[in-house]
Amino acid sequence: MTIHDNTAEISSEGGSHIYHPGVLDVSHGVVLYLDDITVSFDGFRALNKLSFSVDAGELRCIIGPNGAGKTTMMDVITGKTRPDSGSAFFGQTMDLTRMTEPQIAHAGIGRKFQKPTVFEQHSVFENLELALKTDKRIWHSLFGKLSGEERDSINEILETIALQDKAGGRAGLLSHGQKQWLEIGMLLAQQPQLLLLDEPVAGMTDQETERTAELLNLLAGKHSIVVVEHDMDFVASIARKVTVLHEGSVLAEGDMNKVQNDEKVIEVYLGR
Amino acid sequence: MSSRYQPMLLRLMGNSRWRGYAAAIFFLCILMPVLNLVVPPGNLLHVSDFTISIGGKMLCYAMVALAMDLIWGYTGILSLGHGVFFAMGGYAFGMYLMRQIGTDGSYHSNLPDFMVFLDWKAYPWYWTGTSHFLFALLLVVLVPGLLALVFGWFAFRSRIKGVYFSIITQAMTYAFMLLFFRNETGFGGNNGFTDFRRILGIPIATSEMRMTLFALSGLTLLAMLWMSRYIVDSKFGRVLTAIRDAESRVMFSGYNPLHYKLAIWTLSAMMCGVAGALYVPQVGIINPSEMSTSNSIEIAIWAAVGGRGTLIGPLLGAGFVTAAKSWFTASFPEYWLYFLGLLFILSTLFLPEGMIGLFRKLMEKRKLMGKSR
Amino acid sequence: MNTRRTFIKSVSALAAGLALMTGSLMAQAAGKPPIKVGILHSLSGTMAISETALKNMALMTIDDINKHGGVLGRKLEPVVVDPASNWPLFAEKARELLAKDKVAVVFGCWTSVSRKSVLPVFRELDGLLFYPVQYEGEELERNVFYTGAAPNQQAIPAVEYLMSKDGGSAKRFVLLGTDYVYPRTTNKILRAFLHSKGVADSDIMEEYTPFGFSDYQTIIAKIKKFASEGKKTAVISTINGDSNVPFYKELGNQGIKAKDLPVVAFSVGEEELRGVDTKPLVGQLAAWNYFMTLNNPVNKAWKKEWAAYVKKHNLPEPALTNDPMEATWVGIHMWAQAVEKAGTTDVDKVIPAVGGQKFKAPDGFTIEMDPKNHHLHKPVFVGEVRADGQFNVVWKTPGPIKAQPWSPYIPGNDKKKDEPDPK
Amino acid sequence: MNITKYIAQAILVGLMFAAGAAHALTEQDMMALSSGDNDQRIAKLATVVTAGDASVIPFLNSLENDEVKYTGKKVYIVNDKGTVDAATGLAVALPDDAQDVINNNRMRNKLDAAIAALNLESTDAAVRLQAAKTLSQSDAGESTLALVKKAEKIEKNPEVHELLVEIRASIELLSGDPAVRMQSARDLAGSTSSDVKDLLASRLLPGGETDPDVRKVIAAAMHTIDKRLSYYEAAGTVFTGLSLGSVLLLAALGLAITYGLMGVINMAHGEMMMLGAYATYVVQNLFRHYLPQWFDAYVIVAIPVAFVVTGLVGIALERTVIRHLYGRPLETLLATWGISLILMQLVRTLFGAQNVEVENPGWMSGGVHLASNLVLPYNRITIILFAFAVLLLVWGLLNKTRLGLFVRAVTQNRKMAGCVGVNTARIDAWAFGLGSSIAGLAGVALSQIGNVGPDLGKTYIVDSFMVVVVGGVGQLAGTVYAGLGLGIISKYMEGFTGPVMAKIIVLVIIIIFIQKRPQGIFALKGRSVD
Repeated sequence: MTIHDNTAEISSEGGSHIYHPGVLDVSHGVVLYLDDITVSFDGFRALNKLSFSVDAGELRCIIGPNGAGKTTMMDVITGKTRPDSGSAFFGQTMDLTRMTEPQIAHAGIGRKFQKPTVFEQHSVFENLELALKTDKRIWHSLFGKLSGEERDSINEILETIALQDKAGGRAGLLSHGQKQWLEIGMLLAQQPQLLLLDEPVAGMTDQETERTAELLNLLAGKHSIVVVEHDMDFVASIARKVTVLHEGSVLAEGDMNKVQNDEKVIEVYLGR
Repeated sequence: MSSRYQPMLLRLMGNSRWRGYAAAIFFLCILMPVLNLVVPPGNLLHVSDFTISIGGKMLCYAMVALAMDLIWGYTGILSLGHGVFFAMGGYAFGMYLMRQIGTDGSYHSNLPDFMVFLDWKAYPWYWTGTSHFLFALLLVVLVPGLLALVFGWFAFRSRIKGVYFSIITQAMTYAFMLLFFRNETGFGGNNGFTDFRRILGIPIATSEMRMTLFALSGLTLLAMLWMSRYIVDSKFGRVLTAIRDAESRVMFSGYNPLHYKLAIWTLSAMMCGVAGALYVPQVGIINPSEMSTSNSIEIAIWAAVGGRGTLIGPLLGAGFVTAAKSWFTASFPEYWLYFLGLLFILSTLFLPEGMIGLFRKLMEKRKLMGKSR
Repeated sequence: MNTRRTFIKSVSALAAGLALMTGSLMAQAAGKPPIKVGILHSLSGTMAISETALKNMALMTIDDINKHGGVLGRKLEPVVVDPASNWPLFAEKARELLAKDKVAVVFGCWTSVSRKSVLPVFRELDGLLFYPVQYEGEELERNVFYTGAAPNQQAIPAVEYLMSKDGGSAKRFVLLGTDYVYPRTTNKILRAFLHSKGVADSDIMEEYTPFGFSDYQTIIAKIKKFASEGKKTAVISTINGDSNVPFYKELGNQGIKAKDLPVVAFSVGEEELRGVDTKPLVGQLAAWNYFMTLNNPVNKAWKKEWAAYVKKHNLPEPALTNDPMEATWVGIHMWAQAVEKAGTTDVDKVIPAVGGQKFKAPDGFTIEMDPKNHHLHKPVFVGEVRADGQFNVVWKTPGPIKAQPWSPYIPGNDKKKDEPDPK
Repeated sequence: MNITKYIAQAILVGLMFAAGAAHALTEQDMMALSSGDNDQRIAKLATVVTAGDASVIPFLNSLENDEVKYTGKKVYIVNDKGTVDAATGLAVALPDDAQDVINNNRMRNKLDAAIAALNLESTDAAVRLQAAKTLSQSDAGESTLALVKKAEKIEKNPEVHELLVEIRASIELLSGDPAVRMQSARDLAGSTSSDVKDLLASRLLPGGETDPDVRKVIAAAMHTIDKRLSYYEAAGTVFTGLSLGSVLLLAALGLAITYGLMGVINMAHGEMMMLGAYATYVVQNLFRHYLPQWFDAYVIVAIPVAFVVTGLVGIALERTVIRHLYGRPLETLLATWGISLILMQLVRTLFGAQNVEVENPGWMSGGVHLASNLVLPYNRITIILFAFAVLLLVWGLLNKTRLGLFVRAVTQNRKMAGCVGVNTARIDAWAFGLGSSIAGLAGVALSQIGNVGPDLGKTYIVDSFMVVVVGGVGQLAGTVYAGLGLGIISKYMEGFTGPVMAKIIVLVIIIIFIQKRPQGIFALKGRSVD
């Protein structure tokens, strides 16, 4: 009951001491914990008692046929969709089902959309600046100045995503792959504990895909990463552990080999 | 006129545009009064009272256009309720002006005439304190600001955006118009407020007062412009544009769009309030037709015609449309609505970036031509 | 400084000289320069419905005066502007007429709010306005002449008629109006008047509807209920323009006839009934200072002139005349007479000359501008609507009556002077 | 053929009466009825009625119809058939100095009552019924009592008889005999007429009934009637709500297609209705000029005309302007606003700024008389039915035709629809045209209850958007519930708060409702695509 009251407070203004944004308790080694989540739309169950967890520092791939509930799961984690039942915890303490999107983002979950969404009218640098982990309240935005440190970390990210040359150019003019990287860069700038990537290589050239795989491998370990992807080669090239979703719940889980040889998985997904 | 301003306009596109812009308004505020008050009528350079009063009106419209641009051009929220905020500011200051009439009204009562004919014996509670100039000024920003804050909080919290938002702001506008048309509401019903006599005890119907108000409007516009420029150039402004272009990304970046939208929405409403307050003493009347839905839509077209997402564009748009209206209603009254209608259609179809965009394109063309030569 | 001033002076002198020269040249070419006259009526927007006709009538009157030699040997030149039913624009256009076009007089405005919004401009620039529409009174401005009726020249006689035996001996009244200043003030005056006749507040129902209101079902049900309390009931309607049609249509469809529940209207005239299916209205009443059906030679001649004008200028037919048009016609003529009398168009000299002017009006009387209170003495007629949209006059005052802009039925007005405050 | 027969009969009867008139009324009588002081005319009329001679009816009818003129000595009847001398029935020329007889409402009331009383003896039951109705609604007066009593005794038709009892009792309520008054009050308790209630109430006022026992009975009778009337009143509120609701529904149905399905923010929707109303006007005028005998049918013809005209305008607009703006809703809003301004001005140019006259056809004037305080006007009933017919049409078009299938396909997934061979551009045009056509139909309906003028559309645009939004965008059923619901709520509120506050309150309720349920009554829950 007390928890309830506190969470109510947090949703009105992100300032409770227990759930202070950014203070992530991963003492049990689990960064994301979904339990018994159900979401239905007009009778259709998009998620059906879904339970699974991600460990700190893990790179997890999620696969599944269309309509398996991948995007809905992402929506639940980022607070865009509220589950009908079940719980979702970020670390030990943060109840995602009771937080707003900005609070969740602030707490350290970054999300990349299926379609690359960057701020097209802004420069690449500004995109990263906007994403940078800092005080994101109005007052600071109005009167705050970019510190040297922050500038350095932006430049660092620019290097990581290989867009140093484009820093001053409008993001809208980037190629599709570059936009995807910029978006990943923006996630990095948020310094998230957990990165959610929705089809990061969709529409990329082979070369770009390769480069993205490299990038993710580089990031794994520093961050916990969840990747939703269709491209099996890509998944194979990065995945340590794969979760297969089907009809809103987990069908199988394990390393790539195990999953690929799973009878059920072959039947519903790979077998087709 | 236009030929004289053409080079300046072009210059405004360049780096020094801000200084040039500020200078132009400042110049206008000083020069016009001088030309009006010092130069005798009949002289070629004399600026007539009539021109001044139209000019003052345009300056107020320009403020509204600027406010609309902040919320629509930069944040992507099309409000069809800015007419209400404008009128609210006007009414707030109008209450003070009504109080200043004192006992000079038709009934020589210290109540406004419309309250006398409603048989009211005293001012209703919401008129409390309106006889104080400073309090009235406070109301001018607070009333529209508060209305915007409450309305915006509910709307933005429920994630109402895009066209939905526009439509419910229109519903709000309509409701307020009906409310203010009612005589029992206590704001003079259809007639609204008029027949003002004084501000701060000084008679209002004099050239000097008109000039003062004109200059004040110019300076206020300048201040608003400066403020808007600061906002737009700050990170706050970049967040606004980001909200316009990809709101969910902004959210997932850890910003709370609700707060940002609410802030700019409220500020925009307050700017309208100030514009309304300056407008009322200059035109001499405020009544509920200022709240009609078509007025609010016309405000949007000022911004669209001038160029959304630029600061100078809306000012040009407001000036252009108002001037065109003045000219048409005098020369070809039947064709005004055709013109306005076409303006709506053509500017949305062919001028997505408005007049400013057109100027830019012309400039680029000229540059290219220059290079090729 | 000095040199500059002299420079400006000499420049302006030169300019003035030039202007004089060109002016005199023109005068030689076309007689004396014309006198500019402003016409300030909405030609677009909601009020265009009523005001366009007044603009046309003003133009015809000016034509008429010019045909008879103009004023002071000069022609009148109309300057028509369109304030587009927009009240702030009325003030702006009034300023334009007075300051820019320098007109000698303005004929215009319809709604009270438009008049109120131009008042400060006329006061400031010392202009002259002739206002041709019946209105709520409670106003007396040095710069305005009111050629329409004050409440005692329209509303009160009409109610007296309703209370008479022929009018149906009404004992209970519904005051129904559009929510703006004219109905509000008129009803306030009527309520006080009814009190003075011993009608209690419980026998008066007051209702207002917004502009353009069109769904009268509920209100008529309410009126019906109010009317079934044992006393003969009448409706006094100050419903404005547009809303009248749905109101009367609903009355008709509900089976309410004029003889059961008479409605007397102050804003329904010939022009308003154009475009109306008049069948459901037959027998309903209106009170005016002029009806087109008035049978007298002046009216006949005037109607003929208007019909010819309508034909010539291709205006909507049939050519109808109504009360405000008559007031416009009378007003412009009276101004012209006053200018002749004063020998100048100078406002300060014309104002005293207007008072006491007499004119043979189409209402069948030689009516007079009150020497003091800027209002016309007018006869009052009550008419019943006929199936053809015209009115049968069923009652009239013996002669013109003097206007009481400050209604004696409003407390405090007894102390008011019956003339405007001097400048 | 029947009509000509009737006319012939009428003329024949008219002639007979005209001949008889000379015997029933002397020239002096006619003069006394036509000219002079109204009090004297009414007194004369009373004596004529008391005499009870039905042969005076034609002359009274002529008086009532303003056909009578008089000079110093003679009385004339002037109508389409020419001028006759009223006393002799012979055709004569009308002298120049002939004056109109002017009947005011009081006089007309008495004339109606007199004619009705005399008609009670008619052999035609329909005439007697009409007469009884008229008499019950007018101020019958002592002079008719004898006729009424006589008729009451011999009347067999129960409906007429009931009315006659009421009329007789109404007159006798003023009788000198308390017992008679008591009996009439009892007789009147069965009435459902507010006129009777009015009469009873008047007897309870000071100067009315003095006998305490009779007062008691009158009060009880009044109470009974009042109670009965209050039920009808409640029914009336529901009906007016339904009527407003059906208007809102009609106004919103077209928008449910253009906005709800296609996502076009059509601010010119109101102007489409306006065009529909003007189309009705034009059709009406054509009928008046060319087919006056079929005038009553003009509305029926106006329906397809308006449908086609507005549909074509809609298609033209879609092709020229709107198709460039798909996916840019805010721009669409502005552009269509521009269109609306142009259409309004265009109508002003073509038809003038004034409102135009649209007359209800005969069958839409008047109403069903359920009780004296519950009359359901035919035009409102027709519009309620029409609204549901249009609803059925839209539903059918969308769900039962290929066009509907395509429209739904295109609006749900434009690309996919294009891929499977649907000509999306054409479907867009058709769909927009259909939405406009429906608006045009709404215009036909609106022309029958309100003003037809260039501003007609502007009064409905906010309302129609509210209905669609509250109902849930893309939800036909939602639109129906929202339209009818808002109508009934508005009318219910109006009873307490007056029309303006009712409207404001409804708008505020809507705004709050949208905050709570941004997707409307019938929210389509689903994975929203950002």
